[in-house]
Amino acid sequence: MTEFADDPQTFRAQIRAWLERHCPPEMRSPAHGEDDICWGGRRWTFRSDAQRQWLNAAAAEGLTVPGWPRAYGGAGMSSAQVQVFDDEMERIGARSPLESFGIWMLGPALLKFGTDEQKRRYLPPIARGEIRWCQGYSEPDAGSDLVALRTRAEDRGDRYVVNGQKIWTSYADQADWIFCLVRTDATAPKHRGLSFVVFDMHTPGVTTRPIKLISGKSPFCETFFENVEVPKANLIGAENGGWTVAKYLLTQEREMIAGRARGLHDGRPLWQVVQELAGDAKGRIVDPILRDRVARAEIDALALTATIERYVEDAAHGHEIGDRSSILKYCNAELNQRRQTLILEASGADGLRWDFVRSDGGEVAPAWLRAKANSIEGGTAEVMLNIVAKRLLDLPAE
Amino acid sequence: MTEFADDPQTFRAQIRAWLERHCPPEMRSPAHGEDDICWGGRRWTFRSDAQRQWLNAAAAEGLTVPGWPRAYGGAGMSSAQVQVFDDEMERIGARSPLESFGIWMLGPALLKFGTDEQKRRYLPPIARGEIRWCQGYSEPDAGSDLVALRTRAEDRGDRYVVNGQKIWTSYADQADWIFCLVRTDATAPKHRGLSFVVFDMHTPGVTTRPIKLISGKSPFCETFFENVEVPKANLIGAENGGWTVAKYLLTQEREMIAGRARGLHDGRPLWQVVQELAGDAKGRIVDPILRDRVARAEIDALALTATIERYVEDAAHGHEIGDRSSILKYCNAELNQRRQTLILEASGADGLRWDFVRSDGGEVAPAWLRAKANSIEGGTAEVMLNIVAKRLLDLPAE
Amino acid sequence: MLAYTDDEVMLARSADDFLARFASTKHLRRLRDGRDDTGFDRGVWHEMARLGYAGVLVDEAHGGSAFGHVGAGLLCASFGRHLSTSPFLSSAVLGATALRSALASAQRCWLPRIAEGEAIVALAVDEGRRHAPASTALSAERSGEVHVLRGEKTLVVDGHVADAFVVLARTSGRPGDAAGLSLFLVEADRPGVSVRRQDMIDSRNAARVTFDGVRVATDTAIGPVDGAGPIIDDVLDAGRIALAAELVGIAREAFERTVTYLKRRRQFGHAIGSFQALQHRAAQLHGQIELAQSTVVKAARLRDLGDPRAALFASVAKAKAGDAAERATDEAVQMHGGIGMTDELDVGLYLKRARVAGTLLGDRHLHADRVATLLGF
Amino acid sequence: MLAYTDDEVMLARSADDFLARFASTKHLRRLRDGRDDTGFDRGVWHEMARLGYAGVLVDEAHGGSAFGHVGAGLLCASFGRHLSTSPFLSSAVLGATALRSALASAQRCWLPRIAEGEAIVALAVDEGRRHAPASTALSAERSGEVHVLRGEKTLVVDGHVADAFVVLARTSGRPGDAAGLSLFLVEADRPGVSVRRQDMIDSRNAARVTFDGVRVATDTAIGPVDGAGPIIDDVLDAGRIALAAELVGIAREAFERTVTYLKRRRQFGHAIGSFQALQHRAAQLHGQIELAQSTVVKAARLRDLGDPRAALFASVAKAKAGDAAERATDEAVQMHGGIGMTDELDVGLYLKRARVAGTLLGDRHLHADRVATLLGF
Repeated sequence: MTEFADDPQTFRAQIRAWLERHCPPEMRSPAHGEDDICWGGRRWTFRSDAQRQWLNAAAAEGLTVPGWPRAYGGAGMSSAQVQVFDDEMERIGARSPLESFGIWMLGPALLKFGTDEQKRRYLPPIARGEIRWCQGYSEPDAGSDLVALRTRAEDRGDRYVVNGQKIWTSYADQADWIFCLVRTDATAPKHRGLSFVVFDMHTPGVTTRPIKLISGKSPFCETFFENVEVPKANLIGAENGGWTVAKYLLTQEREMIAGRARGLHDGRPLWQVVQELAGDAKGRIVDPILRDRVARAEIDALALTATIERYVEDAAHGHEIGDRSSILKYCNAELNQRRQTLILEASGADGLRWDFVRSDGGEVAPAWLRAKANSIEGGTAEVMLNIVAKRLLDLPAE
Repeated sequence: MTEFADDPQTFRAQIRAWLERHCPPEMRSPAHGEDDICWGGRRWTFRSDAQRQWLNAAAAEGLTVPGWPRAYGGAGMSSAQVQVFDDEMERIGARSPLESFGIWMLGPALLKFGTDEQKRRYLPPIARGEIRWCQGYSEPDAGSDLVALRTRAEDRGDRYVVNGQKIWTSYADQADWIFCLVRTDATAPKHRGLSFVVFDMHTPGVTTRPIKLISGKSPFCETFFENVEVPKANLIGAENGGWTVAKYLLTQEREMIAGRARGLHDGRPLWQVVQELAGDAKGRIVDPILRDRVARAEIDALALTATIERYVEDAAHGHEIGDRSSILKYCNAELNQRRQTLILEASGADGLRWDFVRSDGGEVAPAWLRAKANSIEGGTAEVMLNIVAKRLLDLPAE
Repeated sequence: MLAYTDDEVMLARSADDFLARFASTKHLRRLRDGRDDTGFDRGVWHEMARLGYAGVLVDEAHGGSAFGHVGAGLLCASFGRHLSTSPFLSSAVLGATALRSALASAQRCWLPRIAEGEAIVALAVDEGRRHAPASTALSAERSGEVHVLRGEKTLVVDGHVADAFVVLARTSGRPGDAAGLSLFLVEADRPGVSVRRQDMIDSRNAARVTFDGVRVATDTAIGPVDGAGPIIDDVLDAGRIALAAELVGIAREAFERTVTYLKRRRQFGHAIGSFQALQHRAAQLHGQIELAQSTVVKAARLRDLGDPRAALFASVAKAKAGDAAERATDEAVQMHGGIGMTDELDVGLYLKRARVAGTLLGDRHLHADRVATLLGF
Repeated sequence: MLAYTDDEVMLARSADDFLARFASTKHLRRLRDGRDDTGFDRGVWHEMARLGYAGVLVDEAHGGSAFGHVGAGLLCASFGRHLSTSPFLSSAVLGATALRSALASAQRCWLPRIAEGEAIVALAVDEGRRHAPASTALSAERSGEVHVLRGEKTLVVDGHVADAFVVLARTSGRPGDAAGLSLFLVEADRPGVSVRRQDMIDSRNAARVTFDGVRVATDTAIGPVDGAGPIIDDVLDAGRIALAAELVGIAREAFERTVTYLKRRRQFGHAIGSFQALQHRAAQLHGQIELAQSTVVKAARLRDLGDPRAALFASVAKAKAGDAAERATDEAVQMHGGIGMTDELDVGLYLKRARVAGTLLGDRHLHADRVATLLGF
């Protein structure tokens, strides 16, 4: 593994050189659809040689998770260094070598709440893209209100027996392991009886069923547990202490969704997309009303990006983002919905056809429909506003 | 007094002829400011001979209150006939001969809840513009929440002694009489101890102080009562039954504010005003964004007008407007605020000067500032939405 | 003038009953998932014709029921509520309205068949991404006693099942000129006509229709050659009012289902409909739907009365109803939460149809612009 | 890059303390109600100069404190919070920035006096209702060694107390041309200059200034004659960032007062801040103010770093901050209810200043247009 220098300028040069050598040219363009994303896992089939090379090269240096400790498969970078790494990736338009719920969510939770053994067991396979994770939070009657969770885990000495149903488990049908919230004490009030457990999706009694969305096929599944046996060693954090882990994880998720906006859109500026659809020969968007609305969306996008930058800097100075991630999550969802609506409108009648794709390969109608979920998944817009009102503004409960 | 025909066409012809003969030419243009409105009352000074003639002519026929019974100073018209009368007034751009809180609010309440003696005593002077009324509802700690009213009326046998303070009493400093809500039973819960009383503003113990608004001078006052003696004969409705009268009256007020939009603006279409401020030689509003926003405001104005028309027709068919007036009130306030904001923006830097007036004499900055109150006075926007949610949509209380 | 007559109320009720049984979202799903070639149920359409729906804008002399635009609007509102598919918009509104300006012989030939649901006559107007009749490029060149049509139309509603097209063509001037436009009635089986169905997000019918040197007799022109402008506006406005009515139906149904859900669904120990933030959004939406509905009735009545303000109100209604339907369906998804995103619930079907109906014959931006132009600013 | 340094934090704190004591809304009311001729307190302004505020954009060689645009932004945010009146925007930002492009002799003459608060140099740019530098009609005709200025400027901030004006004039081309513009430094006591104060809704200083054949030496030109375009943009952007910072200060103060009121005021038996509909509106507003603040810091930092994106972000910040301040002050009135409409409360003062500051040097509509142009669409 490369020894990275402390000196920022040398460090940047190292990263630049490393990327130059190891990032295949095919991986230097934004991902357009599911097929361009590498999720890894036991059952993963690489879409191209380049995708495989890129993952292997990055994993060998710990660069799939640059901020994690080297002992657990990361590169041990400081947050300032991670920022430089991200900048340099962005500069050459490099795709992420590996996307995964293990990286975004389980990893940070394990780093904070896991035992050393748990970290050694679960983190490196995540970093190398060997094990693909899914998360089991929501249930049919417990969406925003996780306190209403009903999936129960009965204590059978050295193991739990899990029964219940989860919904919105992304890629449950392709994941190897699941981390989820279960009720270990049915008598405890509200969230006090919840525990955070992990288990293999191949365990007998686990079944999944894909969910079709208004936008078409989706990664989401319903997941059913029928007498699933889970060793107690698979408990993360304390028994009945799952709420603490889950809360931390939800914040991570919001920061992730909000802050890096990964997966929400393809990364091209809105105005370029609209310009191609509705611009004249000189590149001016002909309809002044559409042009104005795009300008306002760009203003808000630049404002949101600057806010993320500011909060991240704050965090580097010791002032955690914390509940402010709810602002980012809320605004980011709203902004992507506006983006997709404007692209749809710029496409006019063409945008109303399922088979219409943009010149750059981007989908229009499905992306517009899919974006409607941005303000629901990972915490609804309403829940985000409640958090801002109650925790940031300290407004009273009724 | 003229005998009006039942036949609609003859009736319309009669009205048209009457207006032709009696409405002075000076009264056939929209009122621009306070000075153009005739409020009547003991202390009234007519602004012009035309104003006096117009009031006298109308009052002689009962046409200041065309829908009231003839016995009480009205013209005894059906609501369909009143509609025709209004149409014909509008056709020639005639100003209302008399505006008053007595007409809009006290009158309807008396017609519904007053004794015959009360009607005979109070209604004709209202119709003739001889007595000017003000209303005392709000108090400093009871704005939207009238249940919190604290002005109390102690029972002293044949009279009450009133102590307390009212706020937002329009023209209290110029009114002759007041109708107001007072608490006659301090022990009864919430609104059950309220009564509706009327009394002369010259009664010893009544004082008023004008309120200056952000838009400048205003008709609003604070009104103070110190041991004001009110004969029990001045009670309207039952003792401790004031809430019923007040609720009816609030609905009247909303319908009035919402439905006829009197006084909210000067009646010129928004687009004409903006066209004069920001149009080119051909009358096109040059800035496409401004033009679009004006168009959307006009669409909503036409939609609101059509809705009022629809509800009024419904009412004529026996389906009362009722709580639907809250929709009208809400939309009307919002629309006038948009109107004034668009006029302000069309005026650019000029609109930011106190001394700037439009070519037609309309004020810009004061009208914009004054409009901010539209969504507060007569029931806040929030209260209107609560009413719609709870009473029209039947959404549950928490 | 805006209240409904007893006859109208009865028409609306019977339509609601009929559509709930024979042309509901359940039927739409069946057509969609079965990838039905026709895109609607011909048996149901014949039954609708028998009830007088297909002849709603056809005079009685030609076998129509002549319910007028208010009647058509009531039917469309019901179509919106149930997401019923049928060739009503294309044939009974657009086709029939256009044909009323055709030669008497053409009227005699086509109007009774439209009213009986035997023939479908579709309007071919758009060519590009935006609804812009003045941009028409499809040319109709005169050659002796015939005109030769060359060009392509898109988003032709029911194009792939039409027996004939009313085609907007340019007979002089250039694309962009408001003048120089003509309408021709072209039978679908004329040599040179080819049709390709389009796969729309609302699972409804639309087609791309190519006219490759199609020769039509000059007497198939509807209205004056080169001067069909006023007729075109009139036909399009009939369609816009119908679409606006459908949009209000969509908005109202999506909204009512949402309000029902708000009362039923519990979260954090309360019915979510008791949360004031949702209450206020619902109340605002209710107001907007009320406003939109008024514009639709007003536009339809004015048109039935021959009032010249009907054109203005057609645009007002199309803009306002499009806006209300967009907001109502967006909020329906959001307020239903995750379940609202699933194909299993009908909410998504309303969302998609609202967007297509909102775009057809001009979206709310185009109609705001037209309102400005018609008012004169 | 967007976080504040310790020095900056200290500057902001000391400004807040100072302004709360000497230039608060109370002082603004005193100036307003006393119809003060100057429109600000000269003693306070001298004290502000002593603290380095007046020289914030003046280099140390000319006696300035050179805090830069981030520092200026922090001060402006404080001015916004307290509604402090002073010639900061006109002289310390616009005047000083313009003079940095003047001849060395002019810089030596004026910059130290600006930094000391001894001289006020105002920018005269607008002529009509809209901020539109390219529309400049005021002419400067060359006549030997002098230029002769003819025309009228409006909304000249601090115009009636200025010792000199930086005047935007047309030296060639026609109103509407972006080229052909020049800047001249004109002393207020030159023959032909006349000034009339304007009565603004924010009770601040602005004046109409007439130049009736004013002769100025050609070496008073700032930057190249006929080609001052880039300098003008640079000067205006400095002012826009300062105004954006003030607007965020206004938005934040109005918002915080509102949140405090929401916690205190009770209605229907509850603190009104417990009503979810108000909570959600407050939360949205808070987010918008956060976003606006980020754009202001970003714009100021980029400018201090000489980054060419500073122009884009000046417009982004002006648009976003104007929007946030408008919403925050509108909501402040609405959420305060009736009392918010009274002159007695400060809310109205914030509302009025927000509108004026939002309009000065281009409103959010103009800057949205500029963002589109700068991004290239």
